Amino acid sequence: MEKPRLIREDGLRHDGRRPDELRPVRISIGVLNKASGSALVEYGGTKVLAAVHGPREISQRHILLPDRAIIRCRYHMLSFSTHERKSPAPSRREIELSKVVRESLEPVVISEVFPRTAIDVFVEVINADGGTRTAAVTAASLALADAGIPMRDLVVAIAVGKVSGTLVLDIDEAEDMYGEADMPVAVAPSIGLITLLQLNGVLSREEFSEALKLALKGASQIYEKSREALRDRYMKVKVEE
Amino acid sequence: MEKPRLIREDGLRHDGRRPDELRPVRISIGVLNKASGSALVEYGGTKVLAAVHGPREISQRHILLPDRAIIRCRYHMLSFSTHERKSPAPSRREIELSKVVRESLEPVVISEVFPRTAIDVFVEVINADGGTRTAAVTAASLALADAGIPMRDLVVAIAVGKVSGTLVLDIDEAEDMYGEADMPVAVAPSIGLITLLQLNGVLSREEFSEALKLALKGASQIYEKSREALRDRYMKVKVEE
Amino acid sequence: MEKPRLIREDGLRHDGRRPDELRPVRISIGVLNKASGSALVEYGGTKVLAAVHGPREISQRHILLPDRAIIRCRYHMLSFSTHERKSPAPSRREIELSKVVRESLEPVVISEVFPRTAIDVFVEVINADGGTRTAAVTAASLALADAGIPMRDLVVAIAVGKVSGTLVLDIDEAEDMYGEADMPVAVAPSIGLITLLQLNGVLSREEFSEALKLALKGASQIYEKSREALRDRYMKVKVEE
Amino acid sequence: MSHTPSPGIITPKLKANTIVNMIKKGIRSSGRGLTDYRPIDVVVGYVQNADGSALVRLGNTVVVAGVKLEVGSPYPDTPNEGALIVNAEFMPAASPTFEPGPPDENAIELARVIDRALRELKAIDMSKLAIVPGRRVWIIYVDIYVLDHDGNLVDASSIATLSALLNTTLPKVEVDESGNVRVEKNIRMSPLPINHKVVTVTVAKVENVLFIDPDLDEEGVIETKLVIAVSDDSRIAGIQKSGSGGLTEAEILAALDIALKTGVSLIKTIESRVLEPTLGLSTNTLGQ
Amino acid sequence: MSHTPSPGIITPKLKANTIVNMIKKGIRSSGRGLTDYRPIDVVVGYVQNADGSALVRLGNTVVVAGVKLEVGSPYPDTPNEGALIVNAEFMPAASPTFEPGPPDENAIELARVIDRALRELKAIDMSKLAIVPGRRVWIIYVDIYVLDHDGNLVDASSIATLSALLNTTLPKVEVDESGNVRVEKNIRMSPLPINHKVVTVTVAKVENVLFIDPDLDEEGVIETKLVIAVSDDSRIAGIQKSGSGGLTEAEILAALDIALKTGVSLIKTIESRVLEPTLGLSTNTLGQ
Amino acid sequence: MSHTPSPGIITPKLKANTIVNMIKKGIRSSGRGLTDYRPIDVVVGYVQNADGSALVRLGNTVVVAGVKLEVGSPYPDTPNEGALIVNAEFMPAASPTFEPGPPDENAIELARVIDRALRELKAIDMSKLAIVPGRRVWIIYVDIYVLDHDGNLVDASSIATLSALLNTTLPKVEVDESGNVRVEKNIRMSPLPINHKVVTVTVAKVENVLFIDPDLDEEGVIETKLVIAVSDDSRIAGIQKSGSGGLTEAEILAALDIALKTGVSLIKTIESRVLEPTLGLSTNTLGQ
Repeated sequence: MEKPRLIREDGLRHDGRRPDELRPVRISIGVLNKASGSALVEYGGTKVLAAVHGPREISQRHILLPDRAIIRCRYHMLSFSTHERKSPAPSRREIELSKVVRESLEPVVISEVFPRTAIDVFVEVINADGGTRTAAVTAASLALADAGIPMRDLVVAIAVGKVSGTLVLDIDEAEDMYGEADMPVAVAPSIGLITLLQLNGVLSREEFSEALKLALKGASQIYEKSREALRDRYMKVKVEE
Repeated sequence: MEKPRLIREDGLRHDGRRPDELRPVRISIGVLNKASGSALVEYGGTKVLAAVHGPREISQRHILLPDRAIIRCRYHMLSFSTHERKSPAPSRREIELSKVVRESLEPVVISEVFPRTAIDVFVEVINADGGTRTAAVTAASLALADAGIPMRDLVVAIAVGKVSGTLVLDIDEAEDMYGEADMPVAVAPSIGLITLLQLNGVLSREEFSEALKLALKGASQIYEKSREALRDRYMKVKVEE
Repeated sequence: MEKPRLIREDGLRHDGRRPDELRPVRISIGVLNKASGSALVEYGGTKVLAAVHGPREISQRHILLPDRAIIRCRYHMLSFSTHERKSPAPSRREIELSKVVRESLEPVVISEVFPRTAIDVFVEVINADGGTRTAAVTAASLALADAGIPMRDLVVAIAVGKVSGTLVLDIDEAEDMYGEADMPVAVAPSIGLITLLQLNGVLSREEFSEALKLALKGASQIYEKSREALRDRYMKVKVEE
Repeated sequence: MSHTPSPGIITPKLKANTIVNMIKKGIRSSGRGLTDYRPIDVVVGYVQNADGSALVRLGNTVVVAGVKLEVGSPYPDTPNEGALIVNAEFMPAASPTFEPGPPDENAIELARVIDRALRELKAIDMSKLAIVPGRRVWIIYVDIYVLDHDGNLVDASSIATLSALLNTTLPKVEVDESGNVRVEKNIRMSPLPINHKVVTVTVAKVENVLFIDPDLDEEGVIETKLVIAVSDDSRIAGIQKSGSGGLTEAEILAALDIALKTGVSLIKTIESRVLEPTLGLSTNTLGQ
Repeated sequence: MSHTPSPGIITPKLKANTIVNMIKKGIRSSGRGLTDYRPIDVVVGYVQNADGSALVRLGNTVVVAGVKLEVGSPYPDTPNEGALIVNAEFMPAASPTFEPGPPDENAIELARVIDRALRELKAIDMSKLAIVPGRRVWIIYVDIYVLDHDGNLVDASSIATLSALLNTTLPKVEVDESGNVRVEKNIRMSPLPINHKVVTVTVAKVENVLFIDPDLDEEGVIETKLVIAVSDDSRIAGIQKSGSGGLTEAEILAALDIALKTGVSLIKTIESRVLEPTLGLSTNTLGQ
Repeated sequence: MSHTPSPGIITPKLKANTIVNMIKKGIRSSGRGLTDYRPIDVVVGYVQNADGSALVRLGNTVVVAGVKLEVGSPYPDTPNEGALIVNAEFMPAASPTFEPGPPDENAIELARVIDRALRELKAIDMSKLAIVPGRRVWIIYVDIYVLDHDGNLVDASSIATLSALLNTTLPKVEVDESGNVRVEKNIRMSPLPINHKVVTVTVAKVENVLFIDPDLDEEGVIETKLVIAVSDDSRIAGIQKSGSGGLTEAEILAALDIALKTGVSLIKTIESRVLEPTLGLSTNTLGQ
């Protein structure tokens, strides 16, 4: 990929978006048959599938906990989801993101209801165009809801970046690769908790607070779309019944 | 290995065999001391050792079954058994053949007699000159018999190939490498069941039925030799007793 | 490293030592907070840390023994401890030395006192300048004592080498690399048992017995220093109490 | 080591009996016959970053296959040809019984069966895939991911593989004077050169009855199955008996006849789905 | 797969309550305040065979970091720059709960957080690390080993990493006419070129109280923590929220202010420890 | 991690006592004395595809060793010499207690002990194994497989290794003007150049009695053993104390004397078996 001009003369971004504009967001819930819950989430060209199995018993009994369900999470990229083919062995990046995505879900799952069980979350990145971990969090949260897991709130996530000196919402791969900073944020809006926060890049104190505000603004739009998708899903299920 | 002329002007094969002729078959039963049963089978230059341990308890209890013994099988090549040295790590080919050999034995082992146990079959390819999986099936079947495992029938196996347009029995490595098709077949002759069938190559419908008949003909010769070897073995044991 | 002149004209070694002279030995006991026992042992530039956890229960129950504690031991080199960076994967050398070090400790640990438990010994080579396995044995033995594990005797170890035709005590890396033989020896002096003996190189029968005597002489010096270090440690602990 | 598998999610005895009895009468759930496939959906170009891709639904079974083209060194014995590498993974999302980790023996067998059929039939014209003859060639990675498992994974994977290959285009390459290769993925020159099309047809056996395209419940009752690769010119391009049972000679020949007939028409169906513009199918979902 | 961790060595309920109550009053064991670090010892040059090294004690936490320089090939997209590879291992010696084996997710996260801070800040001047431009460059391996675990491994590791890098010198290299590189490790030419210094400051949260440098007992009661990388010029060079809880927007901003203030002075402390001759510290022990 | 092994198949107490009592009287099963080997069979050339091979029976212990020669790059510090790589595997066929999988510590120790003896003695003349000096040399892979385990695997493996090396021949090689090497495996030029022959003699200890070649039952009662590599010119080419016990200085010296005496005559036995035509031994079985 060659470096595009990230901020054009008219102040818009290389794909024509305003700095605070999301890419098109598409959400489908309940797309899989054999999983307890599932969701397919797209942020522009990024396409992520999340599936939930459980709560269930597992053979590795020794990792279970007596007073709550454990969450197990795997963030995984299909080999052809990236520009260069990804080798099938788990990368260090995937191992880190599996942890980071799991920890973004822990604060909202009411795990005490299912002691001695595991809730398994499998994230598959089908196509990667920036923001795969944030799309993963949103998809995982919706898959948990689809599986009927009780939750304190939905968690939704979005990244803010700094490109050519400008803070921009929902960066794509070109902006991530050639920009100065990438800051993914996950939030449970109704309970006011930020459950994932990473900064990959360098920001001043002022830039950071501005960036965080921009992320929360974008997240609230994703939140609305997510709730809408859930509403549609449940109504459809009801009608089908 | 350079490509030999596979079918000579006189219609015979590169090693002088007729198209429907087996290589010399040698069978030794009970060759190992510490295994429950064992057999060494040679088809020409191909030499395969099979050993059986069990029925026995194993530490991986969770894979055992309540109503039958499980069969575990490993097809493995010694590093110096092939032209190029084989790396010690299990290859995808070895993993597939372990399954295929196991599934060729499943229909004849009366596994219900030993619930909650494992019957382990270890196949070691000592020298590979074509037909290692078929020699492996024959050897494994004889090792099971030597171990006293009750069986519905012996399973014996042989490959048919298509070389230079001709269907030939018991192909060797040169014929496999430079031929058009390789079709290994395992059969339990007395109960009329084909328990392994693979085709690696392209055949017409007519060629296939002809090839299958040729394989069954070759298998019946291996079957006779196998039963003879078992008879010899048992008589010898009796005499020694 | 370029080959130094190993034995100088004055009969001394490349670093000025006499053939039967040890490098400076430094011993610190109880250097770690979270381990049951620990010791840091230096032979010249070689620096080895040993830590003991246990006796304790472990999750791999099936390897425990009903009548004694098992000893588990890992000899491990930090990646930057050697001239060339050591890859983090366990080398065959590390696997062998883990066994050899464990077997040097087995005869002195009174393991019958703690049936169905594991005593874990972790050896970390921090800097390698020859003699890491012998420093490891001494450190491990002191860490066991520091952990309060009952022992029949301390085990201490030292290597003898043959360089430029001369038998020398406590060889360093240059002497190991360019010398003719390396012979590490571990001994429990009070009970008169040699618990580790390896010879890497070629010796005549006469050279061997001379080398063994030299090793035992060196070991007795290490033994004195070890007991001194233990006395200091216990007195200090008592004073602190 | 391969071992006798535990039955995954056990089909209750009563249900199993019902399934077997219906099959013996030639009837199956949703009314299809013994030699009918379930409905097939194909969405090609599902994955933007792949050089070719297809999402396939076969009933409730969902498979995505993607093709990546990389510049690499040829095998020493075929210096002027491209190379093909086929992998398959059964994703844990697809079934509560699938574990994350490297491919197990079933996934490896599936990939190798599909690989052999393509290879033996010379389905791809490898001689057109040398870039710098003897030195740099196209390596074709076909990666198959099972996303939802409702039975017959081999046929669904073979359909996805053929569709993804038909969807694959070669990017522009430039070779400088010292032989370095530069790929411009944004400029697409030509489709992947295909000599032959091939699919597998899996014929299942229960109590001497043969039928195709078993769903997951049916797989719980079958004794064994024969996977038969069928080429667009009605030849047999590979066979794999799979499962713990056996077949008679007559059953094998009957299975072949079913496969040859079904396979050729299946290839035609796939061709039309791949080449015609997608009607009524959204790339926004898993092809539902 | 990442899974909810089991509590390691469980802090008894009563003790845990005491810790929380004291933190809420702004008091901690050994009398330090909410934004005080435990005593820090730094021994540079601890490992003779490393090209740079440091042993760091942060209270009872002990970490050793070493730098190895190897001649290697550059990354294709930065042909004229050196490369940095950071690894971390939690040694089983350090805690009864650590198992031998390859780094787990916590060690990988730790290494990646430190790696990213160095990389994003361009802390090392990689453009000065080409040996034969386009072909041979210095590969900098930073390996971090946790030897004793009494909490706050990230900050202790980041202090050890910075100290080891400041202790690192480049050996003499000779390049012959055909481009072969010969390294003379015995002759040291110059220190590693450093543009910026950076440390992490970990801010922990329990019941809405923020504090830094949690020890192991305190880690048993905290809900979550924010690891903040702070540069010598007071910028934020990386953030990682870690742990199963969440934070409010206000808490995050407050944590940042604590980190910026503490981090800059911590860097000064490290600089003075590294550059001044070591006083009263023996290399014969683990820095006690 | 190495751990105290579980006793494999436990020798019943009574039988163990009998074995020990007999050894103390200098008597062993089948009437052999303390310094007698069990019968030794050697079949060289057992594996057609190997460049050298031998099947060895030592009593009921069976080991096959094979040599493969590959063209490869020399080690940087010995650019004009071949290289030797020794591996050993204990096959699960050989004992109910052996598990399939990569070599465990016992197999690794065995291979390394044999490797060191060959290497330190310069048993193979590596200087004659360069093909294109500095660039292409012969890599000698010795792979040892234990097929039946009735004790004393090290000595059986060392006999098999020596026999296989003596059976090894170098194929014809052609080097073209650009330095490419072409091997013609069908044309054999000369035997592998051997400087020295070496075998190990394992001396076992139980209650202060020393004896050689323990069988499996005897291994169940011994305290420790000393593996001593002996060269054809009566030198000690390596030692490895193995097992959980210890030995006195006097015991070690006594063991050495036994080994030196036994080893030299063992080498002669092997030479005669390898060089003379095989009498009465069939390659059709495992050497019985």
